[in-house]
Amino acid sequence: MKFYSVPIEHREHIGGYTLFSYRWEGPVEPGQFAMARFGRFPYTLDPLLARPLSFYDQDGEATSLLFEVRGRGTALLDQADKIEVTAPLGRGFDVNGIDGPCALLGGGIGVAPLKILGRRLEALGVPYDTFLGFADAGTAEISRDFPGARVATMDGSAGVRGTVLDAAPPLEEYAAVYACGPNPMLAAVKRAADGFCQLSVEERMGCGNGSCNACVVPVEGRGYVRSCVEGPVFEAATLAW
Amino acid sequence: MKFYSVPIEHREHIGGYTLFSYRWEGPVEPGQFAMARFGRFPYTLDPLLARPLSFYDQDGEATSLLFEVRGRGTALLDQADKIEVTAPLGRGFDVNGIDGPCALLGGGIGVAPLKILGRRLEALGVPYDTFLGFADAGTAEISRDFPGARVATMDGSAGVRGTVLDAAPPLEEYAAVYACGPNPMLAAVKRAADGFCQLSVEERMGCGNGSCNACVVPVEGRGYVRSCVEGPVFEAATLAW
Amino acid sequence: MVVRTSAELAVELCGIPLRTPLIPASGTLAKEALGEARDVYGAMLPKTVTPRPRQGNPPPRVAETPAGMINSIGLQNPGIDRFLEDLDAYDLGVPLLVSVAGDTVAEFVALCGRLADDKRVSAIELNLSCPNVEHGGLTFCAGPASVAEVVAACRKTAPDKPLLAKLTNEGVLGNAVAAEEAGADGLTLINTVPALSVDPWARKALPGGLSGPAIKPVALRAVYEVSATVEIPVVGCGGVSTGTDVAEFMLAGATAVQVGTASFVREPAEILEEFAGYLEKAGSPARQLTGGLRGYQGS
Amino acid sequence: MVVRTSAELAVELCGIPLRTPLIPASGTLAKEALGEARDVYGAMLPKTVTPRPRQGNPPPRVAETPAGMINSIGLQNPGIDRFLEDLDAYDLGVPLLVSVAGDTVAEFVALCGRLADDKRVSAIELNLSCPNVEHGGLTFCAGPASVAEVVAACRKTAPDKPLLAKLTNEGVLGNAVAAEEAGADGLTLINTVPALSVDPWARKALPGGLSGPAIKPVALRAVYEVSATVEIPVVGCGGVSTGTDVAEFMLAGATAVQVGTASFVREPAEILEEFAGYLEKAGSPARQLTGGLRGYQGS
Ligand SMILES: Cc1cc2nc3c(=O)[nH]c(=O)nc-3n(C[C@H](O)[C@H](O)[C@H](O)COP(=O)(O)OP(=O)(O)OC[C@H]3O[C@@H](n4cnc5c(N)ncnc54)[C@H](O)[C@@H]3O)c2cc1C
Ligand SMILES: Cc1cc2nc3c(=O)[nH]c(=O)nc-3n(C[C@H](O)[C@H](O)[C@H](O)COP(=O)(O)OP(=O)(O)OC[C@H]3O[C@@H](n4cnc5c(N)ncnc54)[C@H](O)[C@@H]3O)c2cc1C
Ligand SMILES: Cc1cc2nc3c(=O)[nH]c(=O)nc-3n(C[C@H](O)[C@H](O)[C@H](O)COP(=O)(O)O)c2cc1C
Ligand SMILES: Cc1cc2nc3c(=O)[nH]c(=O)nc-3n(C[C@H](O)[C@H](O)[C@H](O)COP(=O)(O)O)c2cc1C
Ligand code: FES
Ligand code: FES
Repeated sequence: MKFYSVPIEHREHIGGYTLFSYRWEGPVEPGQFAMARFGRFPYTLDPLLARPLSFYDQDGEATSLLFEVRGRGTALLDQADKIEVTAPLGRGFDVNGIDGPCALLGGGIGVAPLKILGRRLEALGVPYDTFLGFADAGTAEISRDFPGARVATMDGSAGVRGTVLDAAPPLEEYAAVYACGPNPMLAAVKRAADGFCQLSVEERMGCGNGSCNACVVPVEGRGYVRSCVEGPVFEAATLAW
Repeated sequence: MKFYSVPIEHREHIGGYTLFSYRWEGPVEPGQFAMARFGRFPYTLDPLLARPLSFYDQDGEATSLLFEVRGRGTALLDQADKIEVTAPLGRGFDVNGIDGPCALLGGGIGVAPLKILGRRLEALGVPYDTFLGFADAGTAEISRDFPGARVATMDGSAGVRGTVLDAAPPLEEYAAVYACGPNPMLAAVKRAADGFCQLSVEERMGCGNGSCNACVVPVEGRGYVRSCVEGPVFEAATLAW
Repeated sequence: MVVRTSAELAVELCGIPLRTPLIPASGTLAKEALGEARDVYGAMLPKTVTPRPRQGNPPPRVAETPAGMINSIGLQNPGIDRFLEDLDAYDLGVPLLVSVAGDTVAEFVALCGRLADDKRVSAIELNLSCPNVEHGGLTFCAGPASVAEVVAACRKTAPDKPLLAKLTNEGVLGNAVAAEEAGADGLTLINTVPALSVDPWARKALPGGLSGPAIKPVALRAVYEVSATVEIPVVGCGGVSTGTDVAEFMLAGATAVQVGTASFVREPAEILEEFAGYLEKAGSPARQLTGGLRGYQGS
Repeated sequence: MVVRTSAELAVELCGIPLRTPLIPASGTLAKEALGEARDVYGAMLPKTVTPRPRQGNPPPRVAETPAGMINSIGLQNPGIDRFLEDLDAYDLGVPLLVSVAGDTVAEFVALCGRLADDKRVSAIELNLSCPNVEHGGLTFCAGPASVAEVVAACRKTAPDKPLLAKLTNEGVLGNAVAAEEAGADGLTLINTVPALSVDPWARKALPGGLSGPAIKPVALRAVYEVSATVEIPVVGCGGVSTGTDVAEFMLAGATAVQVGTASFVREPAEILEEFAGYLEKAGSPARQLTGGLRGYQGS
């Protein structure tokens, strides 16, 4: 896999997350991701693999990523002045032919791909509502980057108390539902939505380009399918969850 | 082994070598070394081990190391803002009871322990002459840090043409001979000196504190002896070379 | 990055000319990622194929370890029928090797039968070693007897196709000799090393095969010892990540070298470029490196 | 750095109470470096001793590999006589284990005879696995039969000393069962993994044993599979470098854990401190970790 070395131009810590950007002009589809590494091989061999991160935003000049430090991979990225990233990978959200209002649902760091998705919908003139769920007011801070978003927190310290679905009206009202977050949340969204519904799944990845068969999700009638090439965004109905 | 994290306060490239210093007050004996690592474990696992470097100088406040980039270990050290080092290790040069003039001979990066040795001899009021051998005028630049040193280069581009021994008078003139450099040079010094002669040897090290038995040199009548605890400085006569 | 291939880089493996000694390790380069394989590899080698489709193991299928990764994919593949339908997608204008695995000797034979007369296939790699798919609790390379049995049977079925036996590290010397005697034309050493990753917080473990730089010295040892013993060529595999790694495997006795895990974290073209740089400095064409160690370092 | 030992850290190995589950791996902690061992280790374990002094292999004796190192020390040691004279230097106020190796069964027996009645010695580790010293080209743990022979003979000679059999990874399950049946009280898994380092510029190679983080997943697999099969306690060894590594080995089935290579690049007290931090967060005393995996991650 080809990696590009890019200097981090801007870095900000918002609530529990890190937002950083580098100069790259795109294009990128909402929901696509990059594999990111702290340094060029073999700068670190622990971890050895790159980490998948969704594109957060792309304004034609700068590209940004938003991430949560979970383990060593993201901890090193959080310290880097320069990172190694791939070109955009995977299949993003399908916004073709959608004209009614859309619902965008994000859980925790699953907000990441919704910013650029909202930007795309605006460009297309498609109205949308954003609903974001977090553990607490701390992590919910990122919602200030989503003007008009309705927020839920599990501990009730910001917005309504409960999950992201508690902040949203019945999903049938929407022509399309787009969601990203932990698998249990995605499963709940799948149950709640009965129309066009797309979910961005998170599976552990080895390569990001279809080569290793690590990142599979079960798809109705097709067995395990690689989420890095056929996803990470899937039609909810096709997922055999 | 215990490592201390120290910020590099000053860094300079002199000829082919890197000189850097960190704040540490000593004490250190001339000829002792530290194990040095680019970052705290597991910052890099390639290389995994720390590298032995002689103490170059110690003025009671700052401690400096001088090194040549040879492979990945030293290349990483050359980039570090902060390094991990151990306390002084090994047995240095024995200057007790020496009153006549001494000869200090360094070959290439083997000049490293001679600076602090000279400082010690000056403090003791023992006169000495310094002879330094290099490949060429480039690497010989470090000799400007050894005022009065006589220099030889293999290509004749600085000082006399030849080895360090070509720059020196017969070694019998000296009460003590101290040398550091590549093994073939040390063997030549051993042959040329017939009095008190101490050599600082360089063997590949695993631990630096006697634990791994990697760094052995053959000693007359005693088989292989660990150079990290019983050396790196040995009486020339005891080495079974 | 495009490295111009040259006479310096070319090698020959079992009579097959390769324009570079690099081959993708089976199971680590997908059709979708062939773009970066162009002009880099001397041959193409897709993921192991089995008689029927396999859906593989449930995720998570990978875990990381220091300088390595563990995988437990479970040989997910579309089965030989579908594989052969799609085979043209692997045409990179270089020889195509096909890796096969069966649950029984008869299955190996059936697979070789399907490939024996396929002009698109330059050689067959017998995956005798995949530690993820168990047959009576053991793999085909659990011992010399079963290695010999499979290899001999495949040899008979595909008399004109070069056969490479791919082995694990455990028992490699005995198995290598058995494979050679049974008629293998070459050996691929090594497959992943059985290993376990433990998540101490979730208290869960992932058993699987270890690959990546961590196993390079183990693979080098296997290549060194086996190539000193057998006459057939050895393809090195395990942790190859840099141009000097390629040289190390060839010096240890390999005729060609496979790249797997490293291709997930760097561009294979970089490895080839580094290797070309090594050859230039070393003043030697690739084909002259094989077995070129001057002896042990210590002596 | 001093970690206060506590009831949380204590474990019991073959009836020997250890105040922490950490033990230095044989051959990786010298008398000269005992300072940093104080208050960290639950037992002391010096380098393997043989009947007569051994001068070991010529240098270079080590080489580095990704996340690991290769050593070829050749069991340099002063021989049992001199070793016993100096034994008091290893007194850290914790149980002392002694590692022995012979060229023949008779030598193993002679060594155990010297230790059988020595009150200073709490247990004997039989180094059946050192890949550097060859006996007819093979090591003592080349197969179950020779493992059983050595262990049974030592068992008879030192009936009252707990005996740990230290094994290599190759063939570990069969050898472990053989050692248990022959009367071993415990097992140490694993010794270094046979490997090779190649210097592509000098064209020289250093064969030896691989240790360090690179082999951790291989050692974890051995501990997991063996401890699920035998009844006697298993001491984990191989790449332990962090507090969570200690937990991983114990969860996989180890009763205690040895630290080797990592002690060259960090202070063992840090590892113990991290482990104590893990125990606190996990809300479990060390002795309750052993074998505490909840099942495979994938299932
Ligand atoms: C398509 C996709 C897009 C993603 N986008 C974002 C994003 O925009 N922002 C963000 O913060 N996170 C995102 N993630 C999750 C992110 O990749 C993980 O948080 C990250 O890999 C954790 O690495 P670590 O080294 O910090 O943690 P580790 O210590 O490696 O692991 C912590 C946890 O992360 C998961 N994990 C470990 N390795 C991998 C791997 N190779 N691939 C995926 N998950 C792994 C495991 O569940 C593990 O328990 C995305 C994941 C996917 C698949
Ligand atoms: C007591 C002592 C004092 C030293 N003092 C200095 C000094 O002041 N300045 C200086 O520049 N160099 C000094 N050296 C040499 C220095 O340690 C090596 O140059 C360095 O380890 C090379 O590491 P590398 O990763 O850059 O190169 P590598 O790529 O690892 O190796 C390049 C060469 O360095 C040698 N080497 C490799 N690993 C080790 C190791 N673990 N220990 C020792 N040598 C190794 C080998 O001969 C190898 O061929 C000293 C060595 C010793 C033993
Ligand atoms: C994700 C993954 C999938 C693999 N699948 C196969 C396979 O299908 N058949 C096979 O023979 N080897 C398979 N292997 C093993 C590799 O071909 C190779 O032998 C091993 O990974 C060591 O090489 P490396 O360290 O360069 O990866 C796989 C390895 C990985 C990492
Ligand atoms: C330098 C060195 C010397 C060793 N000497 C011995 C020895 O004398 N006896 C022995 O049983 N194991 C010896 N070993 C193996 C270790 O005890 C241990 O089994 C192995 O290194 C794996 O653990 P580690 O990865 O924590 O180092 C040695 C290992 C190293 C690195
Ligand atoms: S991450 Fe490798 S196939 Fe998807
Ligand atoms: S370097 Fe380990 S004993 Fe000297």
